Amino acid sequence: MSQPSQIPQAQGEVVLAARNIAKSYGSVHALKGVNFDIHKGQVTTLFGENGAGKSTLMKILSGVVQPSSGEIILDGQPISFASSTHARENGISIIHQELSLAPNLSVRDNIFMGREIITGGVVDFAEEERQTRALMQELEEDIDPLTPVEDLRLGQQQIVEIARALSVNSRILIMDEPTSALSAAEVEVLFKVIHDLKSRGVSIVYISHHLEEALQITNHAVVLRDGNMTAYAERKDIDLEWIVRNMVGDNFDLGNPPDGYDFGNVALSIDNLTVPGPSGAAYNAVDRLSLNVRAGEVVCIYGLMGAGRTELLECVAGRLHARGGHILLDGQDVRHLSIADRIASGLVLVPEDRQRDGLVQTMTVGSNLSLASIRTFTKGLFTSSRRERELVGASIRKVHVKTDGGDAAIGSLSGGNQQKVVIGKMLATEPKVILLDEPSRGIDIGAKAEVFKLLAERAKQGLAVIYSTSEVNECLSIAHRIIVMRRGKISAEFGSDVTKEKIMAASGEAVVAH
Amino acid sequence: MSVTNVTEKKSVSNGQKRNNNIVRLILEGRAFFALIVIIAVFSFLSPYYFSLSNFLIMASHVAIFGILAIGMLLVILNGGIDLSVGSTLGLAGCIAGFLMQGVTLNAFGVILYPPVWAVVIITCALGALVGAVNGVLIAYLKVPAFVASLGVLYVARGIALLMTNGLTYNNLGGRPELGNTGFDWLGFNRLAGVPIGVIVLAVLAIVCGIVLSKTAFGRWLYASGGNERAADLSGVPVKRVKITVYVLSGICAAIAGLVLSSQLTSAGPTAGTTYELTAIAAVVIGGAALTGGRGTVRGTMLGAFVIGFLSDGLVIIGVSAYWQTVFTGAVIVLAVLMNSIQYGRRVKTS
Amino acid sequence: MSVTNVTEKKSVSNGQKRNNNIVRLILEGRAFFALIVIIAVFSFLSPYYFSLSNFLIMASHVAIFGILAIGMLLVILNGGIDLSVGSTLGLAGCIAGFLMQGVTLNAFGVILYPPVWAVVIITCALGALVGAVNGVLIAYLKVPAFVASLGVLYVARGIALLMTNGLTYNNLGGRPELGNTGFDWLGFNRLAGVPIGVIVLAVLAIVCGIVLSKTAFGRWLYASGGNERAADLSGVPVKRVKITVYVLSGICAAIAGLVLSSQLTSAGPTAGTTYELTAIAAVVIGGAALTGGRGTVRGTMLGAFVIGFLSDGLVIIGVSAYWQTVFTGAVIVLAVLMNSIQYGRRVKTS
Amino acid sequence: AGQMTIIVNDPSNPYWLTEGNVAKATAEKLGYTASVSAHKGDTNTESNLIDTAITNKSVAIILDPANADGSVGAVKKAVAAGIPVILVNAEINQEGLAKAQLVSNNAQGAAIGAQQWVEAVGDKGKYAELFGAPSDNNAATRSNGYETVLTQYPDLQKAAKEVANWDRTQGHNKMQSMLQANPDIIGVISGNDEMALGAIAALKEAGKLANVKVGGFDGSPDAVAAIKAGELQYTVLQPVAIFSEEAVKQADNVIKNGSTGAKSEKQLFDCLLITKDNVDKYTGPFVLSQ
Ligand SMILES: Nc1ncnc2c1ncn2[C@@H]1O[C@H](COP(=O)(O)OP(=O)(O)OP(=O)(O)O)[C@@H](O)[C@H]1O
Ligand SMILES: Nc1ncnc2c1ncn2[C@@H]1O[C@H](COP(=O)(O)OP(=O)(O)OP(=O)(O)O)[C@@H](O)[C@H]1O
Ligand SMILES: O[C@@H]1[C@H](O)[C@H](O)CO[C@H]1O
Ligand SMILES: [Mg+2]
Ligand SMILES: [Mg+2]
Repeated sequence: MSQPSQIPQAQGEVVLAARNIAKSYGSVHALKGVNFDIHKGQVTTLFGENGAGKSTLMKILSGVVQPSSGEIILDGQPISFASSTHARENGISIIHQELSLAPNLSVRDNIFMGREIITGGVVDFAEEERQTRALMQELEEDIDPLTPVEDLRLGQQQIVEIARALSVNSRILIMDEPTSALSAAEVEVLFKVIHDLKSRGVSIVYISHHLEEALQITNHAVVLRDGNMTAYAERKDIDLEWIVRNMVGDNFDLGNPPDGYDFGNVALSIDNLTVPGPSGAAYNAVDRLSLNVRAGEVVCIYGLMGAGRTELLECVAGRLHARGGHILLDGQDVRHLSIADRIASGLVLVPEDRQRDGLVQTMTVGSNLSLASIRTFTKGLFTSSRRERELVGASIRKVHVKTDGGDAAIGSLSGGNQQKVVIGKMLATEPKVILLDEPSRGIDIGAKAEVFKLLAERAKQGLAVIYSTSEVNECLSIAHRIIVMRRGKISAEFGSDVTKEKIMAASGEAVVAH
Repeated sequence: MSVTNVTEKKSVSNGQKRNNNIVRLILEGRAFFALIVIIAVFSFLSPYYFSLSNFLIMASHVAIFGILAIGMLLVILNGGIDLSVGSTLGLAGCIAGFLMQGVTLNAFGVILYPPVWAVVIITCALGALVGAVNGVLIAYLKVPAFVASLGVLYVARGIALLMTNGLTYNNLGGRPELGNTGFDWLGFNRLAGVPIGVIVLAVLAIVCGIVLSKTAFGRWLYASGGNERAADLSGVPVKRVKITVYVLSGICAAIAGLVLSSQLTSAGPTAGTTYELTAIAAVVIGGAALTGGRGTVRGTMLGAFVIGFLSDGLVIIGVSAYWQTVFTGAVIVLAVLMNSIQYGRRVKTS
Repeated sequence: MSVTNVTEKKSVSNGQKRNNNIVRLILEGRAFFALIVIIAVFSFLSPYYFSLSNFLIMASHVAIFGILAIGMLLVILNGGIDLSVGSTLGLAGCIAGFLMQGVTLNAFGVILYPPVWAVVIITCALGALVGAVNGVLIAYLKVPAFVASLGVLYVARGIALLMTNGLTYNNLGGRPELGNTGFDWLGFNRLAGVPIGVIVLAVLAIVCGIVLSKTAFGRWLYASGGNERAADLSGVPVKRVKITVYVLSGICAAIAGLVLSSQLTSAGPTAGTTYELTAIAAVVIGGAALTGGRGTVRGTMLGAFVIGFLSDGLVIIGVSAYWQTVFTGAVIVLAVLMNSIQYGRRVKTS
Repeated sequence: AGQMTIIVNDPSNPYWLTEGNVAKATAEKLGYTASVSAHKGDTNTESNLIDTAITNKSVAIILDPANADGSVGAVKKAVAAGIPVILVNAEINQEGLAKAQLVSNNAQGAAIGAQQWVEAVGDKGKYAELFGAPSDNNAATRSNGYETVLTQYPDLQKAAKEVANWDRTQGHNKMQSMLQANPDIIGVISGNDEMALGAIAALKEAGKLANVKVGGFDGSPDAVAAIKAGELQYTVLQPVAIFSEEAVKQADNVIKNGSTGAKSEKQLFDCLLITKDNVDKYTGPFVLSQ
């Protein structure tokens, strides 16, 4: 692995630098001596596979984690951050990859958590609320500052995280996958904000697996691989191909929808399905929606945040109750079946929020992977640990989880690898119909290609795939058919030959020319 | 764990009022209906129940549990639990009793009779100390709250027994010639007709309510109870908050001990046995979640009054002791259940 | 809530053995050192402590708490709590006592004397029923476990008092001419020198250990305790699991009630008061997390033995009752603390 | 004729159950309405119950006090409200408050019990003692009474003494542990019957009941059954049925005539010995016909 011996002198002074940073978790060497510079008023993007060490490096730079060795230099002076508060006092703030919000508190209280505005000994709620409203306006989000965070959808929660980081007015802002749950329109807004911050001299570190998106705003690109820095370049010297090559060693293409076979019968038929909005809401989250998916077919559902995709998929999977309509699996109505029975009949969901709905944090990687298929390795009364090990081993290989093995704690995996575990768990049940709600959240391009390949293979064998995403490119490279949802209804339907612009237009998004 | 019972969560999620509609505010209180029903039923069954004097007496009974429950609420908001409050109450009473009897300093051959205000302060300091032991064990030594406070429960009770040798301190009234009278004032006197214990409870509840809803500490408490890691990352001094709540809980227990021993004009080492369960029940009936981050003082007070008004009512109408036990259990469950029914139109999640 | 104490989490995270190294396995037990220290200290202080016969007697005392603790472990793994086990124990004993005295059927003018096996089955069924009430309240009516089981605690105790009118059933030995002898066998007899209570405990512990580590139910339990929503979406029948654990906890309490009343050859309505705290303490000392998803039978058994061997040891060396209280508290905390020190090199997160 | 409030300790002990039942029956016979409630040894609960009795405008309170010192305040409160209080079974450490204190003569009872115990056990060897709840004066009174008699026999050696809080299960477990340390004891003397019955179960289990003699105190129905079965040597009957009835009668006197009619406030009722010789005279709970 060739570590660039000299970091090219780029334009813009270096405000924060990491020198020879190493970090080990027991026997895992997350970082192996990394150098990294942050330039004043510019965006530095950090690319790398899942588990490459990106988040670890950012946690070190923001004082969340202490390095095993190495040095942090702020404005030319070595410094060591005792805590994230200490780093924040030095002008560094971070948007974490995994949300770190208190669900019981309102948006306002989360944004000012730990930094309450005090006047006359008490918290100045009015002022906090005013500032929150201003932030929401800046981010063009219609979120009431007094809504409890637990009532927000994932994407909105991510907006709150972003707003919190912005509210600090720091000189250095680290964003670890800030857009993984956002749709294109919101990403545009965020980019506007980033431009604005840059012009005010704020330095930004940006991490994303949405590579094209990142290319739009970056000034410098750094690639991490296995805890080493493997490449550095300025914007003018790089393109998508460069990133992918440096990240995974090969050029990758997400490929095309699988072909060369005929679809089977209708595997899943949704008929006039209505799902109520959140309790008390006047509208329906899913509104008399009908959709048929055939065996072997891959259908993508595109939509803006709040289009109702999650409600649709959760209702089909059995988590939410429908207000009306039918859900037929192979012609059988499953509306009265429990989630477990639906899984047993071959209908499974990969949920959107992996921390809340996907993973059991107290269990190992292996137990998580095998959780939905316990019946397949139960003989009589007892589970067979041999058959379980086989199943876990196969899953780890198939979805390419980077882990010590099935016995590792789930919390020790990088974010993307945790996501792969959630996908692997549901695929291991050998389903007939799989619903995936934003499954590519946080997984790297190589892994995404692997997942697509896997889905394509299974589709050829007759699996029906329903895939919800906020990335148009993903739709184009996997789906036979693209459904666009808007306000609980299907607003358009396309074949795989559609253009990006058409999809976005149908979703109600303004098409922005890049 | 249902995600969709949003209405309820909102209503109890934190100390501030979001809705100025008084009627809704009251209706949202988890235990409110239970309390109304209890008052109505007993007023119907006994001619003595529905009277100001009885309400004041019952309120002074509630005061003990209510004061404990306020401290317990803080701990529970933090996601912890404090099983030691009953013992701390007992120990605090004994310390107060010990001080009121006069402290013999052998070295000087004198007996000191500290004035009542000094006794009150020393006793509260002792409660704070017991709380601090809990806090340090839990925040720094990472002992689970249940175990730490269970251990402290035994130790505090044992110390109270050892220092009194199982006996009870009597005649806490003090003597005028010693300048230490006034202890029984707390328990016996009334201000504008209201027993002092009730006033103490009201003051504590109001202070606690303000702290929770208006101060940074209140925010920190709700934040670290809701997501400790997030709070920590946001710069909330989570350890300090944790220790503080246990200290406050200890102080509340000490105050309850003072009020109780002045009501009884005696202090025994076994006072307060199993009161922790009642205090926890009051907090939970009042809508707080044992997982932390959710709960209000208003709810907790309602919870305490439900328990107190029920048990006194059962005695007043002359229900036998066994049936009292049965009713108490049933009402505790019903009070909470009623709330579920009230918000029954929750979307089922499975 | 620290994310990085992975080592420890692994060690207690679920029932399967991942490490065949016996030494490590033993060392990992949270309460193991505490137990060793207790045995060592008391063996040093009293010549009578370290003997097989004493260990067996102590084990038969542990049996009662241990059986309760097994049921409690299941509930706690599920993220719940069952405060009603002590009352259920008492009620179960009374039912057994009632049945052993003969059931008078007035309509037929006969007295039925059910054989012992029938008494055992009926009593266990009653325990299951009490557990099912808890389970339904908690799983379907969404009453928080603490409140539901606290309510059931009172109700079960009240029913036991009402059915016995406060009196104790005596002479549960049965009579040969009625064909219902053998009840005291449970409490009095020994198999290969081992008291039956201890054997019952061992069998339950082994069965429970196997269920937790080798069956789908065990996996479901760990999963739904760790993250109920995720478990639900993975096809785990979370409601069914929840009800089942409370039913099992009720059955364990009934079994404990049977063992206790056969040890005493009598059954009183107040038996088991406050045993729930001891059972919970055993589970927590044994390394389980009250938040659910973490804990093992092995740890729980160690926890129960720590408590039992300690309290009997204090009696054997003749420590005064007050000091016993102090020591019990201190050791409970120390036992858990020792574990923290053992795994002390955790990475700090803040 | 009004409400009479009867407050006992804990009706799940047959002793206090009888106390409450007899008092209630007597009060009702005299034309009062009566309710029995329980403080379970908690002075706070006791104080609350007194408040309730005041609220209910009770005409008299029959109270088994929770604590010799700790109950003084509660009694004062009732007296201040003008309600006569008659204490039964246990005393408070202040005279002149209650109209009467009717208790069994624990010292006398302990003495006759200890003498009978020596008769059954013999005058040399090691023995163990089970002690009641330390918060109850009776525990110490009885223990001292035993001590006074037994120390007259120099060859009797008290090998162990444990607090078992009047409770049967605790008596059982403590007995088992004491047996480990002292396998060679020949007798157990207990502060009440419940603890003695627990000890008997432990001795049975250890196969030692034939060699170890047990004596009780209270005269509870279970103890009487154990005497019949030859498992318990004797028990000291506390005339609870008698003084409960008497307490209510004196309360009635106070209400009607302003005085109890008894000579003094403290009235001791002598205890009676029950052995297998007179056990047949036990005609009802805590009643021995002369
Ligand atoms: N707390 C931990 N304990 C053990 N290993 C850890 C821990 N945190 C991270 N690691 C390991 O460190 C490595 C780097 O993880 P990191 O989270 O930095 O990856 P990442 O580049 O951010 O990946 P992703 O794109 O998936 O977010 C991974 O192998 C991961 O398993
Ligand atoms: N007609 C409507 N009027 C107002 N708000 C609506 C309407 N329809 C949907 N919403 C909002 O959108 C939410 C539906 O969100 P859902 O999570 O299903 O969308 P999604 O398409 O999955 O978005 P995401 O990409 O964020 O997951 C509702 O809870 C509500 O807040
Ligand atoms: O006198 C009574 C009885 O002995 C009872 O068994 C326990 O409490 C005492 O006060
Ligand atoms: Mg990451
Ligand atoms: Mg969605």
